[in-house]
Amino acid sequence: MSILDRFVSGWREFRKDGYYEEFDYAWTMTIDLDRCTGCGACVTACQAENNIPIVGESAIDKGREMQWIRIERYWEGEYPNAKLNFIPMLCQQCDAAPCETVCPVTATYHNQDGLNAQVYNRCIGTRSCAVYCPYTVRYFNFTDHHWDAPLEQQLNPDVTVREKGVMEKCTFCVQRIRQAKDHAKDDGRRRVRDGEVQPACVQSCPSEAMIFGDRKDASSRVSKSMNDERAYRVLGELNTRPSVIYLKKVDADAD
Amino acid sequence: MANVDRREFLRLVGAGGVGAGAGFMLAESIKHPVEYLIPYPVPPEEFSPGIATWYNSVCGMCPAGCGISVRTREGRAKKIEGNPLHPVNQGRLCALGQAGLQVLYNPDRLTGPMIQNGERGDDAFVKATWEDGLSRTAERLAAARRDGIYVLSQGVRGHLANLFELFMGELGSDRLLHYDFAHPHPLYAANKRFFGEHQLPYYDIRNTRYLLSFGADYLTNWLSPVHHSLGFGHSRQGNDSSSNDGVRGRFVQIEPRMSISGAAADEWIPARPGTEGFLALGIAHHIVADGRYAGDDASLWRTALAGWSSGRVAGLTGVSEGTISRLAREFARAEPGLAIGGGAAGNHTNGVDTLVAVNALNYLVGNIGKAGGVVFNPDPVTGGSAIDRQANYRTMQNLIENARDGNIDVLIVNNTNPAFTLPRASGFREALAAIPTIVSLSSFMDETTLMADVLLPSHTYLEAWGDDMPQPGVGFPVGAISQPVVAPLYNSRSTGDIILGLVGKLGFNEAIPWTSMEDFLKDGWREIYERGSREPGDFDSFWRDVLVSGVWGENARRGGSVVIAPGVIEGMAVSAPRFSGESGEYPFILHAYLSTAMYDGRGANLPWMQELPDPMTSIVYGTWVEMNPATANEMGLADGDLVRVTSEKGSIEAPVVLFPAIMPDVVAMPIGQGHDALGRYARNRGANPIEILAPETESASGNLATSATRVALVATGRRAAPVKTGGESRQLGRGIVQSTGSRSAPAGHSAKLNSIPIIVESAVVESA
Amino acid sequence: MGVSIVPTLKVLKPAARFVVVATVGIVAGYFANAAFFPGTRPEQPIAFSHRIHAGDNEIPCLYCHVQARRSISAGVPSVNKCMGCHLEVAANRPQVRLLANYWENREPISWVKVHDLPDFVHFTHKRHVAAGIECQTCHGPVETMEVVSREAPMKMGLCLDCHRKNEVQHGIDCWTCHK
Amino acid sequence: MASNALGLFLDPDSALEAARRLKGAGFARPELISPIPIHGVEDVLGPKKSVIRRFTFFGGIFGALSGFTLAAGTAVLYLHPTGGRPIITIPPFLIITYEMTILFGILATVLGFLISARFPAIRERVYVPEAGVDRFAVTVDCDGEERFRRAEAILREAGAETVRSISEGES
Amino acid sequence: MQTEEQQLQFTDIHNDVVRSLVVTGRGYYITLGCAIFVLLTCFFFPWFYQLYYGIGAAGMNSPTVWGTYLASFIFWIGLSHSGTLLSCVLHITNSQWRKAMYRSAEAMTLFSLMVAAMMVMVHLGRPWFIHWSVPYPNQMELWPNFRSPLLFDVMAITTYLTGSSIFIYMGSIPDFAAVRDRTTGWRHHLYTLLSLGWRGTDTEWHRLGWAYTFLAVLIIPLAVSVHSIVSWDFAMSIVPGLHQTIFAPYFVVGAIYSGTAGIVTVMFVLRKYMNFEQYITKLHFDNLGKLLLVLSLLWSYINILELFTGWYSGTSTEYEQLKYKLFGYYAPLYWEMILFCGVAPLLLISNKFRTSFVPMLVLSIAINIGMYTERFLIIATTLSRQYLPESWRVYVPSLVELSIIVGSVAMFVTLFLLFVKIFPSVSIYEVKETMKIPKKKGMPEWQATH
Repeated sequence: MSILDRFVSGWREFRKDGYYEEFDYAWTMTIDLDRCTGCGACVTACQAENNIPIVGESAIDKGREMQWIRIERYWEGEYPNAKLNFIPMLCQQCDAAPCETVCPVTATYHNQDGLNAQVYNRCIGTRSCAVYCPYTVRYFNFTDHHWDAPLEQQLNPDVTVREKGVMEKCTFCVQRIRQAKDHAKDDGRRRVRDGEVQPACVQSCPSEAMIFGDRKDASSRVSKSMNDERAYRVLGELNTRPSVIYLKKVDADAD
Repeated sequence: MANVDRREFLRLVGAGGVGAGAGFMLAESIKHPVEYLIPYPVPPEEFSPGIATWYNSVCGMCPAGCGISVRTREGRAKKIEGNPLHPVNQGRLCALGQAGLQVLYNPDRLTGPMIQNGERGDDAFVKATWEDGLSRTAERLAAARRDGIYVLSQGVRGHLANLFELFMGELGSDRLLHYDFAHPHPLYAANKRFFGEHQLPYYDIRNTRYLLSFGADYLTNWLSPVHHSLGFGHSRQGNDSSSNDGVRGRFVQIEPRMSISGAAADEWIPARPGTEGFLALGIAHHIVADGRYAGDDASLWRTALAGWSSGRVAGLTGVSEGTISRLAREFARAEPGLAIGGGAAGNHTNGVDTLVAVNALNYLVGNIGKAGGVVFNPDPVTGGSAIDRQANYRTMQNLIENARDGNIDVLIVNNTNPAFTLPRASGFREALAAIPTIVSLSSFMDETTLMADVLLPSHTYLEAWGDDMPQPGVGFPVGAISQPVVAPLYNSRSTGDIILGLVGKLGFNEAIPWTSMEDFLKDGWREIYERGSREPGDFDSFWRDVLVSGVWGENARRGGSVVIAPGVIEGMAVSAPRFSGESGEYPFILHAYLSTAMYDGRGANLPWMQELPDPMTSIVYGTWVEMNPATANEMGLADGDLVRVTSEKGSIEAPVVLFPAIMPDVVAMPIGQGHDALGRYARNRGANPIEILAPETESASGNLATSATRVALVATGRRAAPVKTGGESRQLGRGIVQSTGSRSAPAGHSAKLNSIPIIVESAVVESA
Repeated sequence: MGVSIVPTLKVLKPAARFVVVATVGIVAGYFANAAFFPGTRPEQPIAFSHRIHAGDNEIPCLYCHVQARRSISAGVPSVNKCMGCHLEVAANRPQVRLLANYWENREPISWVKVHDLPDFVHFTHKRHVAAGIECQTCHGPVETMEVVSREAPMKMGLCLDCHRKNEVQHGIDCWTCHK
Repeated sequence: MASNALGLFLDPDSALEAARRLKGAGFARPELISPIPIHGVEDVLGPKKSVIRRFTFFGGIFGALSGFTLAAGTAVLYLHPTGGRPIITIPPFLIITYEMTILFGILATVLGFLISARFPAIRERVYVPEAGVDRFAVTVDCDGEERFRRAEAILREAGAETVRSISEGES
Repeated sequence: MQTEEQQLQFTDIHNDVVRSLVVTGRGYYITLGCAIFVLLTCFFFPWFYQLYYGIGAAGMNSPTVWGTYLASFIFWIGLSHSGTLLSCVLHITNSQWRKAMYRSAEAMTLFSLMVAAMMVMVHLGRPWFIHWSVPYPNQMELWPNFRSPLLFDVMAITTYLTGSSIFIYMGSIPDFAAVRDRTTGWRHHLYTLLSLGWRGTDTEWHRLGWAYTFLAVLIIPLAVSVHSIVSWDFAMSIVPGLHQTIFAPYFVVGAIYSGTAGIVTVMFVLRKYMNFEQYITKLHFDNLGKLLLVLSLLWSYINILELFTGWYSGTSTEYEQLKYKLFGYYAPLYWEMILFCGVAPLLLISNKFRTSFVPMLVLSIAINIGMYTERFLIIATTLSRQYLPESWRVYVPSLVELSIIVGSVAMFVTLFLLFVKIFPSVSIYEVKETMKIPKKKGMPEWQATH
């Protein structure tokens, strides 16, 4: 493909909006807040799958925890009518991601599956993406991390270990998506089947609050669940068009 | 370049030389470090580099007995996930279960047999061989008095339990104790009293429409949390028209301090600690009084419950009459409704009474044996005897007394840690000092193992053969195989093999002919197979299938109606709870609860668990005291103030955390931290509330009444704000967590007001 | 006294000359190192000759590197695989004796990696073999090599050129190769 | 050998006056050398045109073009969709264009200056150190005794402090 | 002022400047030594430690991933904004009082820009890969992301650095020539090269005049754009408190403000220690004072506006932001800033204050401290109050950061000290222009008047 061709094909994208409609996948996650119990299984699952370092007490005290998915808790009311709401917060994989445009070296961009990709080895650590992210779900490697031997034997070989000075975040377990596509290719399928790939958090969730899939496939579970009338997007008014969609908590005693 | 005199020429040569050297070093410095490719001399079968292998096994982190499947690459375990075939957790797994990898790869594991040389407790061990360790143990055992031999094990089930039985039989001692801090003794006792039942029933949360939970934190650590969570999720949103006509289950949690289950519930009702039973009876009274119960023994019930008018109960519990009657109405109406009890409610001095009253509720709404109700389990496939071996506090006490009186010669401890999970007041540590020989099979240097003379470290559950029959079952017998997923890391052996080793040394071979746990297990399962499983094919294929799927179930449900034990209705009453300490001197009731991450303290040495933020407070790495903000305000205590928590039996220090959902006269502390052993991650971190518990026992079951201790808080004047990951825990009207009316709200009801309407991009999807 | 800068330049000439020579020296040294001590041709514990095996005897690559067909890593044959042939074949050659020693002590051979990618690169042999890419495309004419050496620089540009040329689907998407 | 007549003055005005008279007397381009810019030179010696403005202008144009090409061209060279924005994103690319315009404008101006003022000086030129401090010099090239004498006369008459003959480089 | 300069002759300024270059007292060397020492110990040592340990050496945390490094960056960029910009404006408006001070003002621009660039290096997580943010052809055809505000920065600052260094050089060519003839040895050679063979012919003056004016015209919009772009690093985000249209003018005003204050400081030092009393006079301080007054009023106006819009929007995010700024953890700093940059400058209303040197020095330093605080607060207060309350964290700078701030000042001082020994720090020919032109005695009057 000559440079000229690439110029031409590039120019065709000139001023086109809704760029992602041509992508073959649009990975999406729905989180049912009415099911979520806040147990934290997803947090550990993610930490185990993605080689997330153990930063230690002092680092967390400084505010440098690295867990890609966190459980946020919001209290309502006071005793005896206090209520506690949990909401798992992870990278929202926005279609209109503020973090992508700001990176000077394109270390974060929108990949062909509609994922908000973070390329660790390209990152130079300006940390502007973390500033631009309204969900504050990007985590920076303030130092090099190490695992007390033999804990490092657990590290997942499909995920690299990030070095100091690099920004990192939830990838929707892209290594699993890659694997699934690989299998699909082996079976001569063009697409990954619905439910064939699940991120670690979704897979572990004990109350099955999370659903993951491709929203371009109108028949997929996730498409159905994201069209539930309870569906909403956190900070949707910012129009970052997240790919993580929450289903409202049901308050039986409301209205 | 014409006029270059000699000196300059030399200078130039020098420059060139130095430059060349520098360039050379530069090139050298940026060279790629050498790496090696080291293939197996003889690769194991089904091994291929770069391709993951999955092994199904059983989780050993808590007694729930979930099935796990472990992903391994290049012979190393990489990830633990739920086994989708296992009926208990159906492919799901809790945080603690996933952290099992860090038990396997824990840096502080015992790497081989060791022998105490020096004072007990000062960690002076020298390496030894298995030969040495085993024979030493064997000769002590041989020399010991028959009834002077105690084996104190964690709760084990299945064939390992059988093996212990056989071993003890040969030794001629019946002093075999299974000790788990969190074992629900009162629940067993209550079911025995009410139903005359030996087994725990299966509580069908999945299909219930109305769950009335008396203090049972069923989503975190009560019985089988993962299974309950599955049920919870389904009952909440999973119900489609086919099952349960799409009604969203309603959950009511009755407890003094909001637990995760309380947060998940639709309604959280604080009742005075220890009065949950009264509340249950009050509700029962309502149900009967309103004539919602039409059994032929209705008159009996009416008389039995006569005294428990909601007025009186309201006075006792602090729950308003209106609420009580409403609960009764809703509970009776919702068919099926389910009442469960346990946790703190069961750990008062009147725990069994309370749980019996809870059972009465189930009986009165007639959900016994029905979907969405209480379903009774058949006996486990094997190893059922273990249930009776469970040691409660009373048993432990007389072990302690025996030790004091010098009646114990040898104590074998298997992966249980009473030195941590028994109150200081019990005097267990002192008792250990009085035992001449202590052998520990623990994989870690925990508080109890520190006192041992001989260390025979056992495999972690990911390296060992074994099997498990989950308790409580799921309504039908389930057996699961746990198989080694990685080659043993260290010079340790599986518990079974250690016992068999001792068997060999003691010459019990004719009675116990097996030489390895694997053989023992396999023969055991051959029995199961022959005892009329309807599996096709011969045993070997059966065995292979079981190993592959990791679990096997028998389609044998309990039939027939359940009758309640005679005289239980007449005797229906709940005694008033006792508390140690004067309410004047000790104004607060201490509510010590099992922490999500650490369970009973076994998770404290796992860095992932230390870093897992506590769901309710987002605190990591530490212990804290939860207080009602109003109370704290009165006492002039602020978030992060370090206070001394004092009971009659001792005192510990921890920072205050203002907790909006806890009763004013209750303070809550998580169990699990405060180790003085168990490795680098656990040692000297936080405080252990069990230490200061008073040795009050639950009168009927003899269990330790962990909720029966009163404490006083004294400000130390120091501050030690707990390390937490969360910031401000209020929404400030930002609509982050949004909620809507009940599920059957009109479409679009307030759903998309402040969120961008979601458009599904249409795409051609080839039919795969 | 004049305004021209030429005299000054004359004065500066030796200094300039000095700088130029030094620079030339640095460059020369750098490339000398690269030329004479390439890290791309390491010494192996056993002087295994691909020329004899793959070249003269025309053993297909995938016969020994069998993993390449189904795994991300091509893998090196285990000692017992080598012995499979060498129990008879050329059993008395010195290098084969070396191999035999390893075999008798059931001792793994630690080969030195010639082609090594950074940790953050996800390269799967499987897909490339399936796509019918010749091993030689990246590894060079190994069947002619007495001692294997890294012919192609295993750099990102190499991958991209090929992916662009063959118009691989999502071939230049970062996350296709970076993990 | 081209020799010049040089007159040193104490003040710019008399220097200007001298230059005007020299010009009037038919001498080819008398040159003023001064420590500060003298105003009104153009009225005397006729207007000067400079090419610098053209340099600046075309430099700017070139900068603008190259700026946009750089941004847009590289964007389509390796497609990196970011933030749902089109590949050729006009507003930010205009900023790049703007900066590049100015950058090249500046560079071109400098280039224009060097060329039009014939810098840097390679060969020696007529030069008067005093004129770098506080004297105002008028030089006019005149070969031949008698032309020099005429120039000298004019310079002296205009109030030159000193008059001498110099040739390139010497001073 | 006239009284002072009447007896001044061309030769005086000439001699004074040349002396300032060639005659060097011990005091100078001591100061330079100290500056370099501080630079090494307080800047490079901590920085190298940070390179080894990671950005964790600083106090930043997860929501507040930007800190004092970026604040310093903005501060230095801001400081750079008066020199060249002011000089250009004054050159075009052809004002006389510019001439004595503009050279050093421009030098200030140059060096603060260099320090700013250095702060970027310190700020980055992996500075050894900074070349990736520069467009250069490569085999992967992988280029920087021109949609990124940070890349606007790269382009703008490069341009600005080039522009202002060229501008200051062009302006001093005649002076190099003047110095050339008065120096010997390496200095002579140096100035011969730098002056490019300047003679001072009418043609050369004419060309220089044109080129210089064009540069000035080009640089004014450039300077404005540079700080607007720096402000867009923040304003282009959707973070409450940063996402504001006012930011560009706000930053530009702030920049010129702090820059002018910086000039006052530098002028004072030059005047006092380089003995330029006769050239840098009350007049300059008076004018700069007026300028400062105007700028401070502008600055206060924008600040009030910011609070007002925040309050008026009434959204939870903006409102919390506002509350936090005024009464939150960083409130003391905020009020300090208001005092130094909003209230104190009102003193400038009095003529007496403006024309007295030491008070002006104190004030100018105070203003710059205040402005640094402002830059710090812009980052700290907003990032620690992001959208999701659960992610709120407070950020406290670490020792490393503080010492690097000190070190960056030392870097500036070092550069400036070296400058005054190489560049004529007062423009010789332009000062000459302001002087009375000597008269030949006995010359008819009409010749003198023109």
